[in-house]
Amino acid sequence: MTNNTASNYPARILEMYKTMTLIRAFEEIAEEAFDAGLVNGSIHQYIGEEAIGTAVCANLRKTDFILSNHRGHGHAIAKGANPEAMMKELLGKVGGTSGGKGGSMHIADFSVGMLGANGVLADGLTMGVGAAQALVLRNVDAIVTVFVGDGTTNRGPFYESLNWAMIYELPILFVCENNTYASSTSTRKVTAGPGPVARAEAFGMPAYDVDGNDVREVDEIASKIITNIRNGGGPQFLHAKTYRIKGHVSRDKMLYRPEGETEANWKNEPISRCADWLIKNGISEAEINSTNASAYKEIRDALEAAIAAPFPDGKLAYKDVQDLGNRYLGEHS
Amino acid sequence: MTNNTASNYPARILEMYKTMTLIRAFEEIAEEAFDAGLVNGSIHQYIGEEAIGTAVCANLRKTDFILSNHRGHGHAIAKGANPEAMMKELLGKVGGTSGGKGGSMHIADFSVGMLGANGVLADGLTMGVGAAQALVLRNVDAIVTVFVGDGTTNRGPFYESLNWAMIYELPILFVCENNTYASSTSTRKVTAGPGPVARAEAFGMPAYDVDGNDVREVDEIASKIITNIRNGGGPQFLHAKTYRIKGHVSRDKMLYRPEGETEANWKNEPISRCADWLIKNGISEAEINSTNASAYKEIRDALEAAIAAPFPDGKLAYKDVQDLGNRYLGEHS
Amino acid sequence: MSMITMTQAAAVREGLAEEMRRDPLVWALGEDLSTAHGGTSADQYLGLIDEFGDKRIVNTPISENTIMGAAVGAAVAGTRPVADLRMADFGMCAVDELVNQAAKIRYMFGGQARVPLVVRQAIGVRKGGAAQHSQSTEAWYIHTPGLVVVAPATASDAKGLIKSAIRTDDPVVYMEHKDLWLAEGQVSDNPNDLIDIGKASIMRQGSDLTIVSWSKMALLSLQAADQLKSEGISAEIINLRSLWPWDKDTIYKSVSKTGRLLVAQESVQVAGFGAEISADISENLNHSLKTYVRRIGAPRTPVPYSEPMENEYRVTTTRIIKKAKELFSAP
Amino acid sequence: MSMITMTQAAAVREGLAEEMRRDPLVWALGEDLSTAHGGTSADQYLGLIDEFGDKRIVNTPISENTIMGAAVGAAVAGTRPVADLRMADFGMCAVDELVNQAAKIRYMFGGQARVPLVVRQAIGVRKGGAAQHSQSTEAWYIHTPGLVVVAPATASDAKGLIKSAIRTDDPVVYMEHKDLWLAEGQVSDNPNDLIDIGKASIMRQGSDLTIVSWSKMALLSLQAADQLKSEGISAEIINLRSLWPWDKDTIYKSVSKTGRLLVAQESVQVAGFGAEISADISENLNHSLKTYVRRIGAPRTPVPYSEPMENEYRVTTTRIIKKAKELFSAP
Ligand SMILES: Cc1ncc(C[n+]2csc(CCOP(=O)(O)OP(=O)(O)O)c2C)c(N)n1
Ligand SMILES: Cc1ncc(C[n+]2csc(CCOP(=O)(O)OP(=O)(O)O)c2C)c(N)n1
Ligand SMILES: [Mg+2]
Ligand SMILES: [Mg+2]
Repeated sequence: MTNNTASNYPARILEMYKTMTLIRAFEEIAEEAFDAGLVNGSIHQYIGEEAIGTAVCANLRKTDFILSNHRGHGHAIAKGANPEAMMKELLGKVGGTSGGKGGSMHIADFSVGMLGANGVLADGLTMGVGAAQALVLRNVDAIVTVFVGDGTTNRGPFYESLNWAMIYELPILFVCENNTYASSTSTRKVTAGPGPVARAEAFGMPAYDVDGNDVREVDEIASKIITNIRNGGGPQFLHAKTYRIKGHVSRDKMLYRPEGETEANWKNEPISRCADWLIKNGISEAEINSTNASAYKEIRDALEAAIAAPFPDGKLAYKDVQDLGNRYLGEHS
Repeated sequence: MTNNTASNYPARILEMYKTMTLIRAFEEIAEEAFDAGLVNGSIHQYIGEEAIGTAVCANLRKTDFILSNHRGHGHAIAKGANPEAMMKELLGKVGGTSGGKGGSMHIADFSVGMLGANGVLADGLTMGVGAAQALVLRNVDAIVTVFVGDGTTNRGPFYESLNWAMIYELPILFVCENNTYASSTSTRKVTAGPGPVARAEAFGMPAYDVDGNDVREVDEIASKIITNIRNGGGPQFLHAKTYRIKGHVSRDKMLYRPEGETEANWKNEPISRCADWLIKNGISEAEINSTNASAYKEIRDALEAAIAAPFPDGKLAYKDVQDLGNRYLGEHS
Repeated sequence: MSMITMTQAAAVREGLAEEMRRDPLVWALGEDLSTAHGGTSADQYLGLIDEFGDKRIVNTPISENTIMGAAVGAAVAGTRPVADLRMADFGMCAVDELVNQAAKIRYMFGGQARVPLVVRQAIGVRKGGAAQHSQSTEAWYIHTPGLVVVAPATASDAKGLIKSAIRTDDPVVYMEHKDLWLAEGQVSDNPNDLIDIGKASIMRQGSDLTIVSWSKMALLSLQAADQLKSEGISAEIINLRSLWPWDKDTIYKSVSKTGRLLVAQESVQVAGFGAEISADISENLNHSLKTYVRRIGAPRTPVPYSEPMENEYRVTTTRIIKKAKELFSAP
Repeated sequence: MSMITMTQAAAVREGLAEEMRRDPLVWALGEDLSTAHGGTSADQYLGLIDEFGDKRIVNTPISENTIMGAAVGAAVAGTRPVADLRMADFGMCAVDELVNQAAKIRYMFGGQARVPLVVRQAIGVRKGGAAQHSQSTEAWYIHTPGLVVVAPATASDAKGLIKSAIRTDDPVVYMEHKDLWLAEGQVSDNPNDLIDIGKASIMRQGSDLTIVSWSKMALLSLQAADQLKSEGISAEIINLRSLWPWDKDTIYKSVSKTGRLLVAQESVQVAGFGAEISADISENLNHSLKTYVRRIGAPRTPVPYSEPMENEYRVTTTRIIKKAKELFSAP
């Protein structure tokens, strides 16, 4: 468990600061790439929510699995996926995490336990409980974490998965990222009752609220409940309150937002909050600045590399479909 | 609201006794018909659960809607569907509630607000909230009741519907009939947490437990909460504990049941409990006996009539598919 | 009456608004319907909530099963809902309610009820949409008894068909093309102009070859006809618009004339709707065919993301032309 | 090795048990799997929980989305699940997880993962099953890139195919026929006897006509062949077994020989798999055909309940015979 009085604690938080900054840089530079017409599809940014994925994954091992959703860049980076390969994926280039087959919504890196972003809401949950079941069956000492948006807690599979996790006592953590919006809809208006924590508790699942913009708070609770899961404590639920600073998707003009809301929330965003704390706790401003600079440099280089990388051969479209019946894919001549 | 000290209260309960007995007779005689090979499909019996549908529907008006599930005979009779037409439906005869097109799992009688049994679990719930929405839109002073089994509370659409009902403040009653089984599975083993009431409450929905084998208790609470719904109180949830005395389906040999369980539960079945109370409260045994006799006679006559009724013309298979494209149904020549 | 230029998204919106004005029982439900720029960037519902209020333009939670199921229940209970699942890909989350309930209720209840609803589910490859945002599933619903399936190609189709879909008592799967939401076209402003479901439109008369297609492929086929013309081939282009029922009269007539048929579809070719048309024409028009029916469609692979693969995957005008010419080489 | 008589349900059970013995990563999940006589009356899992325990024979809640989704997740995470949705009708509740996830994961993640799972979804008209318990949806999954689809007709098929389905790394939709669960047949007791997916079986050699079918219709076609024989028509009966991929080599060879093809399917004929076979044969074997390909299948109506209507609806041996004879009249 995190010991926040230990002497290396600021260093631990600085590590998380680095990850958060890397994610932020990735999202900002991906947006530039999108605006420049380099991204074939669209992107969903994680800006303002970095603390959650970062602090949760800081408590996971490489052998643990995560399942993500459409807003998956931050989860992937936090779990250790390579940002350059991710940027190549966004640009549909050779060397992309999925070889250019998937794009932003289908980033996965199985080598670090990132089992995939997902374009269909809530499917990460049902697959997540299955992955946890596989770990149990294979007797592997690892756990699964599933990230789910607040809007998605109104889809049926969310509930089925919580029930399922409980009855089979699976080693799984559900992290609900409550950024107050589902696309253009304020989730409060379409979500009955006290909210996600109460819903999880209705299945007898231990559930916790956390300030998702405070990386240290998320770290502390994640550390505690993940240890608990590893020790056989069964499924746990973490409800992290945050705010989606950017539009839902790269094309979104956010006409539905009350004026001033975004600005107000910028004041609460996790990275500067973390920087403030670090500076108060012995990390120099210079170190912060150099962290920032190297994060942005890393991602700019990644974008350069992605731009320089070749496009895959179009004929790769016929690869990796399935083993059986490959003769009959009906290739265009 | 029910006034159980009113002088006509025993008469009210006697009415319910009549309905319960009619349902029981229907289920027993339908089983005979099934065993005699007269029923083309299979049947799901409501034996032991009659008090729930009876008392709930006793508090509904003809203009109110109910939506049922696969175990729908009791709900249909309680809502006022004609048992003879139902028996004809089971036998696939002319004059059946659905003209022989549907059979046991698709009994419906729109003329009395019975919007249908259903072969797919949980679909009555999502359709139910939509029907309630239609009533609101049409400004009709009526409510919707949906019956759902305990096993079905683990399907996602159950939750979606509860959330939906709450956010649109619909005039709807959910009745969960907890007969402890889902087919051959003991639902306790696959249902996490405290159960259906806690799940409903997690959406902020008022939810009540009731002894589903006590017709008076069900009547009392149904009366209260249905009045509440009519007065704009929004959705409510009733969790009725009962027991499925028969097998899941007419073919079921119940090999999975602990010995003695059925017998023990027979002692608690609602009809004899109701008869005992009636006799203690001024209804003569003779009246009870004649009620029983006339119920069984009515259903025996219904079966006779169903046997005597002709089969529909096979070519009716091509009727009532849709309006558009009728030329191209591809009739067998 | 006059013709107005507008996008297809606006054309559907106009059609819906006209029907909502005409009939207070018509209403719409789906995710992000009530916000400007909500859900998709096409503004299919822009402003409707201001005119009709939140009881008739219903912004729903992310609950596909219930969006579809509630629409069925509301249809059975006397209203005429338009349920928007936004994309056919998400429509997969509500196949049960559509196929097991909407399609069957009238039948299995012996005609006691009707299910007058429209399900909007956009189809088609969207640039960079990849595997889960670019699927075309019309063949599934054509295969499902009880359902009507339409797929507009032009803004005029879009408006006329949504209006007819709303007015029919049958459940209609209304499949727009995501790539055409912002395509402009001429649309009648007469609220009584409908397009009959089941009636194809002949976009171009021709004598050597019939190309039957729908949705975006009808527009590509029209382009192909231009090129073919310059090469001396006169192609008749038929935009089906309605996929079930489909306009056999018009197609039989055309094929009887040309003797050659190519079906151009954007969806996966294997077991796609083109197979049905091909089989049907073989069965019913064999004597008129100068050569066997050809099909073109997507390969049997998921939709890839990266542009070169996406281009490899797509059915293009060039590929349609190439396939069309095959009908003029040895059978 | 010897042949043993058993029901198809038992044959699948044996096949599953053998694979579970061979590979500890194979497991099964679904509703009512752990109880004697659970779920259906066919006892498809009878006794397996005693041998393999409740971690490998997993009785699930009624949660179709999660049965399917968990199977996908567990397959990706290194196990080989067999998910039983019991009937294709209930499988409609899990189309999303099957089509959007299982079928695409390998592809959209660029080959990083495989999804070795089997989904059991029984098809076919069950006596009195009516609209929601008698559907055959194989055409949908054949149309879906990434999926393999098999449909056994005999007990031997049933065992050999479940074993191959479990061993392949592709997701396989395994579609038993409800009416055949209790049909008996000869089955090998050799655990190494598999049936290759993609290989059809020629049930009867013939020279005048090829009848291609699958599942229960293969058995009816065989009956039809007897009758046709007595009328002087020699029909070759091909039991496809595997619907995707289908054994084009065998069928092309047969049709090249007979020059006549009838496809007999139990599912709805419109946009059914028969349409694909018909279109494909027209495209590839047109020169060998003495007459155009015929299809027989169910009408485009939901399945009715009452016996006379059900009989009207069914594809029967008599109807197959009648259709087969059409291939010998003009043209
Ligand atoms: C099943 C399904 N329905 C709808 C969509 C379209 N969609 C994509 S993201 C989104 C909003 C998700 O909101 P939330 O769960 O709160 O996640 P957030 O985007 O806020 O991170 C919607 C409606 C989808 N991808 N899948
Ligand atoms: C979606 C779906 N899954 C599975 C089934 C098969 N099935 C029919 S009834 C039943 C059990 C239902 O249990 P419960 O909800 O408790 O109702 P009960 O039968 O006890 O009244 C099952 C699994 C079905 N009809 N629909
Ligand atoms: Mg959100
Ligand atoms: Mg039950």
